[in-house]
Amino acid sequence: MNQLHFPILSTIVFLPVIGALLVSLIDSKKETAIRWVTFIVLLLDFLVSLPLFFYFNSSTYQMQFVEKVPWISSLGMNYYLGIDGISLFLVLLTTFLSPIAQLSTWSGITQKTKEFNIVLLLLQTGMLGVFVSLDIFLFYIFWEFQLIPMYLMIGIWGGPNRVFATMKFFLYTFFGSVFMLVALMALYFLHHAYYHEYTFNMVTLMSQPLPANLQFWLFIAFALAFAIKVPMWPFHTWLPWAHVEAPTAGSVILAGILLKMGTYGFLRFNLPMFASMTHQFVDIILIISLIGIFYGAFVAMVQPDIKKLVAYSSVSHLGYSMLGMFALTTIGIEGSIMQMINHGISTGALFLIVGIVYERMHTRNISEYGGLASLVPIFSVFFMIFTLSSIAVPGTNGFIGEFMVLFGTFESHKVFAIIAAFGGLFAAVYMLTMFKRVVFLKPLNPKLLKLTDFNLREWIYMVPLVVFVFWIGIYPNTFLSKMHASVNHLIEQTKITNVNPNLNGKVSFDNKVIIKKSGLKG
Amino acid sequence: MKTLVLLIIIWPLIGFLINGLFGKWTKNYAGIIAASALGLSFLSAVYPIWQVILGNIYDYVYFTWMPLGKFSVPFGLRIDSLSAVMLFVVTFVSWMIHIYSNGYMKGDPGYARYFTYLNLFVFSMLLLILGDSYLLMFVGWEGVGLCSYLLIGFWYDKKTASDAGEKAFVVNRIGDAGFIIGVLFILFNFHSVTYADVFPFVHQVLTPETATIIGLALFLGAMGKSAQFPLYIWLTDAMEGPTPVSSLIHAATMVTAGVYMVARSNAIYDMSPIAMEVVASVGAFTAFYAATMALTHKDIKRILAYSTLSQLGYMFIGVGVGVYWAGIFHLMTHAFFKGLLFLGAGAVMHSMRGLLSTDLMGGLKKKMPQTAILMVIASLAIAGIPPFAGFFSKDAILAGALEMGHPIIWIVGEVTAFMTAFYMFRFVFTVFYGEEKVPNLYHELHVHEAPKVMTIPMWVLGVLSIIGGWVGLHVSGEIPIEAFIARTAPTLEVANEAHYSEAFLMGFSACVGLLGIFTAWVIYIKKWITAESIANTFKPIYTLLANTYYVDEFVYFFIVKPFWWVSEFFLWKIVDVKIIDGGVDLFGWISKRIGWLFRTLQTGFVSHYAYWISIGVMLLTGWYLVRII
Amino acid sequence: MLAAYMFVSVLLFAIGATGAMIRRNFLIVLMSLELMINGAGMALIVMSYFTGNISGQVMFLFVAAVAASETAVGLAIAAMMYKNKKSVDINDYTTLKK
Amino acid sequence: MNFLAYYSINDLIAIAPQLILTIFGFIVTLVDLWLPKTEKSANAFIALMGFILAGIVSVMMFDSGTTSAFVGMIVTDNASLFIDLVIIIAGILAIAMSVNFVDREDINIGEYYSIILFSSVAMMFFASTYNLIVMFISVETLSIGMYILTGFLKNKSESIEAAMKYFILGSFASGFLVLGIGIMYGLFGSVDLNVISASLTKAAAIYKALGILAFMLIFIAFGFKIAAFPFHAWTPDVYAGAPTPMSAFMSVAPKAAAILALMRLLVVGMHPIQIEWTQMLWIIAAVTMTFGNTVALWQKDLKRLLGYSSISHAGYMLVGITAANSLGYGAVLFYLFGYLFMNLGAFSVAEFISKKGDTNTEIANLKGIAYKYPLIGAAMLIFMFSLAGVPPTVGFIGKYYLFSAAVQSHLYWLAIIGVINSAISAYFYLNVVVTMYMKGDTEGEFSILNSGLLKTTILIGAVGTIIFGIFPSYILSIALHSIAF
Amino acid sequence: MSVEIVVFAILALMAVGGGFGIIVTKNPFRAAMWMVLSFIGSAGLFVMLDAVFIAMLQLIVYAGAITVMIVIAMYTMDRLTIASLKRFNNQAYFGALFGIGILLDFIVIAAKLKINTAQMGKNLSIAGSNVKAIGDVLFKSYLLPFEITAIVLLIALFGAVALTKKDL
Repeated sequence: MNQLHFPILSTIVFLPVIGALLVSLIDSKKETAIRWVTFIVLLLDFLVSLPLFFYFNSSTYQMQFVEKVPWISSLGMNYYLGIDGISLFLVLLTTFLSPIAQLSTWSGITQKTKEFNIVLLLLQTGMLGVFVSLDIFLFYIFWEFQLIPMYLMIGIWGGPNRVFATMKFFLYTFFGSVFMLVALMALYFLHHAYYHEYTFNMVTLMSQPLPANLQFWLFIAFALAFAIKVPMWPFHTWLPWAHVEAPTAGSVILAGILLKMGTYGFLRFNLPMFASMTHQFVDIILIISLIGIFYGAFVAMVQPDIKKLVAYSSVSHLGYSMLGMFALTTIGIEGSIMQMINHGISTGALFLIVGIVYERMHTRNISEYGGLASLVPIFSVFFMIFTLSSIAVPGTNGFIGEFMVLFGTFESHKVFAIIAAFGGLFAAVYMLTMFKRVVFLKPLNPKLLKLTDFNLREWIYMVPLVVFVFWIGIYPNTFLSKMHASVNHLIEQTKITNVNPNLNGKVSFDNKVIIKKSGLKG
Repeated sequence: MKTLVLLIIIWPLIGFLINGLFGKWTKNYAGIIAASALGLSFLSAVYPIWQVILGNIYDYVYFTWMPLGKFSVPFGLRIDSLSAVMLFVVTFVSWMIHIYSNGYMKGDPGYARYFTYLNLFVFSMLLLILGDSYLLMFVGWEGVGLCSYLLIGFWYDKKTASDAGEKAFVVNRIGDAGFIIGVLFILFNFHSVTYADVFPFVHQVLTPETATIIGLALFLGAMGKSAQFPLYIWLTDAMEGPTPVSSLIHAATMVTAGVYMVARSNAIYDMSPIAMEVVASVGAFTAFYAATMALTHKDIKRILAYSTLSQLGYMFIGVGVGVYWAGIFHLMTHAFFKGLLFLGAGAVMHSMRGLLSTDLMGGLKKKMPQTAILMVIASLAIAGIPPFAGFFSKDAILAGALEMGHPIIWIVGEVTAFMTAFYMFRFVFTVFYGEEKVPNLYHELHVHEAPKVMTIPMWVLGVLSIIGGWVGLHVSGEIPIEAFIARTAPTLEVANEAHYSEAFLMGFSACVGLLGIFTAWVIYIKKWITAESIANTFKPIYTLLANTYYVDEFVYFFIVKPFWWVSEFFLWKIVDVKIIDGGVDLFGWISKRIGWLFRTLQTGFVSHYAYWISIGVMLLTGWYLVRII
Repeated sequence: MLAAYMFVSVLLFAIGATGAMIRRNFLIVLMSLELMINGAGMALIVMSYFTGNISGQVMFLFVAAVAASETAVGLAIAAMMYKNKKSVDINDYTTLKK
Repeated sequence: MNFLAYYSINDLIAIAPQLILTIFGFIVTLVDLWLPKTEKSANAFIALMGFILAGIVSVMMFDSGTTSAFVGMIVTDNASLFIDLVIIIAGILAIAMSVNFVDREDINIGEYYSIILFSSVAMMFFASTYNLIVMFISVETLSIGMYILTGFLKNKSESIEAAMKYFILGSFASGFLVLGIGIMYGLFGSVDLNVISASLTKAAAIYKALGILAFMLIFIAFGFKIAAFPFHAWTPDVYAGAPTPMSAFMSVAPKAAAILALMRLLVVGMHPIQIEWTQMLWIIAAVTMTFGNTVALWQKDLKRLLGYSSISHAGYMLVGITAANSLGYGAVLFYLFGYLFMNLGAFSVAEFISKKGDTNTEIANLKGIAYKYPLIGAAMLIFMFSLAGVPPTVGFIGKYYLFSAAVQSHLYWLAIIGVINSAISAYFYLNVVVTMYMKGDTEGEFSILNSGLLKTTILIGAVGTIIFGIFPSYILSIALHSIAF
Repeated sequence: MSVEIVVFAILALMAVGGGFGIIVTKNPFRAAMWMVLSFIGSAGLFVMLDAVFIAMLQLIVYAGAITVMIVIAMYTMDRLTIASLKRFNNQAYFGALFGIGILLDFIVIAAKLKINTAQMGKNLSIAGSNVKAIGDVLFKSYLLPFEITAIVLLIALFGAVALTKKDL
């Protein structure tokens, strides 16, 4: 049901595309005009997305702000948008982070600014599309589409060996999601075999799960695609490359939002649709997430390059999120969503910080820094706040997410929670050693002397992030209250495991049916 | 009343915000703002403490902090007898130290920043004490750890200071992990973390095994925070921070948080004798172990640090054995005299322009008479000489240990008491009495008495370290402090409580203290047996003690170095780059290799293409030829 | 008798095919291709005779016409090759490879 | 015997598009005699008019039910009209591409356009007949047309080499076709696929086995035409050697006609032996895809790369046919429609950067083109992503339907191989994008074939790829409806 | 009966021998001669198969026109160069191997071939004339291929002229 009776989701998703067209008309010489127009469009997008939060009815788990238009009716595809408790905050995170990321590029990106801003706007559309689409085909289209702008962003405005990084990034994710495509098709036909209806509608697919023996390969294919995106432990090697080579705005969005698509995918596909298989895979995924937490922390400790360090830290943070999710408890999943949002804010902010310093110093390895506290005090204070939030010091947003994840996991798997509790320790180790070597100690490197502190623009995009760090830290209820209904419903769905529809399990496809029945139910 | 309780916390927070945000403008008034914030907080604490003494308990909930599915964690403050004592100690001693710091830190470039951190520290410490749930205690717990990290590494351009700060935070984090696990167990079993919902139902909900697990987990947190045996390595390095910080954080308040936590969760500990045993024995061992190291050290602050370690050991013996009130009582008195000792050491350092090693000092009595007298009072208190505060609290603990059936711990306690007395007076004699070791050093440094602003708080603490103990005297049949604290933390009922005469115990520990002073007097004043002769008779032991059992080196080479090496060469270079990344690139390589093989088909010769067509023909027809043969 | 005739036509076809594959001279290849199609055409005629249905011969007509036009184009290509590299050896033309 | 008893006017109407093109072929040849050497491009516009007229007629004839003409030789049903449309659009775009190209290479003679027209006629006949002999003749006609067009750049040795190779291998393969037709005619007494299919269903085992063998021989020529694995070897050399507009035309139009003819042969003719040909096609499709994609990884020249990519796309289409269900056949038709825009667009960009003598089409020359000619760069980006099968493009939608058809008939492994192949293909397609965007700007001036018509083809290609990528439902429903057989 | 077999054997030998001669001789002129011999042989076989008109066509079109066309083309080239070319290309043994492979395949097919020879030899000519039968069928049901063949010849004509025309 669409409370606002106004296609708000479509406007949010396609406003950036209009913006991109607008920007493409501006002459590429007028860079400030381009930057202003893009920023205003993205800001507008954020303002338009605010009513989603206020009009959101947190009592029901039904999809809200729904828009459904038949797209390819002959195969049961509809242009079907909608959000619920789970995807609400991811949409808000996207619309919130993008204007900030754009603002950070005003001095960072100097050549080909017009193309950059167009790519950034298209990326925004791609990401929003993933979070709001409820038709799995539409989901897949947006899922792949957002790869292109990110690919171009890393490839064109990236660091020295950006081509290798961007190719690895694109191919790795594309390879994973291509298996998801086959699984999607199999799901489409298997669902028809059992429920005699050709549909891509996520909600119906969730409510009518398949018999357990069929779910095995589907689960693995979807899990592979999402694990690469999260990135879970063995599939993470593209992340450091992509982060090191991406421009600041690219890293912010990559860490802030793109990684969340993996976890969101698990929440939308693997948990509800393949519930019985989820239960069998819980232990394996928990172990992998644990490895991810500790592995990410250990390898982050020894990184010479700040960006790589923060990249491996996201592997560790998202390990927590996956841990909470596959504990299959309400608090665990809510904690996992909170962890996603917190990781978006704190790691996004850390990348902005690194970006600010990189813009002035053009180097990222830690050994060249030192003693920033005495040179740029305000920068160091902000840097400290975000370090604390990423170490999950209570009072900041990190703690809320981590504690809920730990408790959620504790409820179902005590041993894993206890091991994970020690993860926070290693997070402190790598973040603080890096923080010490960059901010404390004496400023030995002469080049550091010409560092300038925050200018007005940097203030503007840093303050909201700090506000959210403490707002979630101190009063997380505003966010958690919106999630309860949807998360509880998701837990109910993961409980339906023994499904035996009327058919005797023998899968039969009748080939000719698509053509004869022209009016397919969407 | 509700807002008054909240005010206690808000004052330091306001102080923190003013100094933090407007640090540039409140350049030299920062000290005054911070001190006055603390003063106001103490004043607003007096009335509630008085009410609590009169017998009522206050427990207010302000808002729900974190909704956890079915139940939620409220943000609430609670003052009962236990937290009242802590509240008094923390607010009063911090107030004194704030005043003292005004003098000590004058002229330091980070003046405003110092007071911001100090106020934040007090805010988190108050949160820790007044929080009405384990989670809020944990918030304070980590907040305090954070502030100690900031304050230790205050002079951040010194590499040793930043390393020490970081080491402190990391070791605390190990403890915090244990604490979190304890909190998880509590939350899981009791469905809530607030004390009001946990302690009354301990018996119905918990089995002894879970109680032990919770107890041990929480104790791991306590060990991290209060620097007990394995996790004590950060405290000695924490001396890198400014001395008032050491006195406030690493003597009076933060390190005692562990003791308060164990006392607070006495209901749980009562359920598991094993946990109690562990706490007591670790406390005893730390006390003895730290005392041995203090014997040989030269640096004033290091000696005081080791003495703090050993006194903390005592407190854990107290709470571990079951006499919670004794542990808390010793905590209070220790806050007074140890705070004073550190302030004194700070005064000495301040006038000696930062020189710390004892063999440069001698006969300071002449130059700094007031500090000398105060230091003597504090040393007497810590040594456990009757009229002074230390005696009553330490004796209560040792008596408790004996009565509760822990004779070994009692013996270790007594031996440590002897050693404490010895090293304290070794310090006093070498520094203040005797002649000037380095001719006219004092003259060059024109050493002089500490300014007024530093001596007044020292005098106040001096008075308190004398009268502080009297609260432990038998008055009208029962010890006031024991009754007061026992309201929330009743002493453990032990079946065969052995009764020894009060007088015998008191007398014995007093003699031990005097014996210690006498031996110090013999060696350092009379020099009948010089320290050097003892040193080379027990050469191996001396060197072992001198460099603290090589623990730091051990930790560095056997834990830190291999850790870094494994994660750098094995995890990163091999596993990440070679195995996983290699595995991924393998796909690329395979497809290229297949492409290379196929590529050789395209030789450019028409005839070869024709061959391929005929091969295709032969395959297609051959495959189905079988059917017609 | 059918087998005998079919043997001849298949033999002609195979010889033409082998010739096209092994010879270097484009003209000889042309002729062997011609022979191949002729063999296949013969098969058509044989089939039309043994099944007693005239359309096989009509089809041969079309095959012959196509073969002729193919040869014409082949010779045009041969002329071009000769003009370009003064040689009609197909192994001289292998620049397009890999 | 009255001649008219057999034929009437509606036979002619049934082959109206072919007739129009033939007439225009003659017009072009005649007009060319009067045109002075300088205004030879008038031929092009006449040819364009012919194609457009034929296009309009075939669209009008749509949905008028299947009419068989010439005593069952020709069947103009929706499918053949659909493919006629594809051929016509390919023809239009090819001619638009070659107007300036021909001028630059000074091969600007009337025959160029008339041969294109005549071979398009042949392709239309090839695609709309159930009679084997008509298939043979139309295959040979279009092949001869293609040999000539490949060799049109007389003084370029690669073009001659390509023509020579194409000629020898083409006639070699058509030899097998004639033999196959002969045996099939012998076994079942007729060359009409419906009759063959009827007699095959009730034939004895030995006849069936022999029928399979005859079919295999016939398949060789089809395999050669669509560049399936064992018979693909000519494609890269011919596409690299031939003049770019012609390799573009060749990569779409004859392949489309061959695929529809193959579908008619398999679905209608060889229905009784479906199991055998599905097995065979399964293997050929898998190997063709893998071959096309893996070898393309090594290519340096854009035209050769597109040659290998057309092999791999033939593989994808074979997957659709192997699925042997109506969704699969519809998907193949849709894919051909989509492939038309992608491939012609990509070839036109290749022509855009080529120098006189049709050389210099290496991928390296694309370096930094995106910043000098942003629209051309963006168009090439769209083509590359579409060929790789990345969404919002028609390539993705086409591949999606093909593989979902395979999944529908339980060919999971084939779909997985196909999907892995499109992942591998992403590498070399994106390599082109990398050279365009990410290797920095070029210093010197670009040597480009500056022609308005060429730019319009690129634009049409890009717009078509995006539009049919986002709104494929109309074309898809037409494609699905036209699979009546 | 035996006479027929003898004649068949001679003609078959001529056809196959001619074919073999083409692929073996070094000099293309002599190969053209062998081709003529082969075509004459196959024309003879056609006569035996009651396809008189086709035999005539074979003789005129194949033996006459095509061979003459090839020879004329050869004359335009320098006789020595085209004669001196090496005979087989490299790895020719592969070619021979595959040629024999194909031969074996097809011989098996030819041997096992079974067709209903109920109507053998009948209705190949109306009122005694083979041409009339062909003409009747050609213009009754095979009119369309007839037209397309016209287009084939046309394209071949235009193409050959376009490719070899000197001045464009």
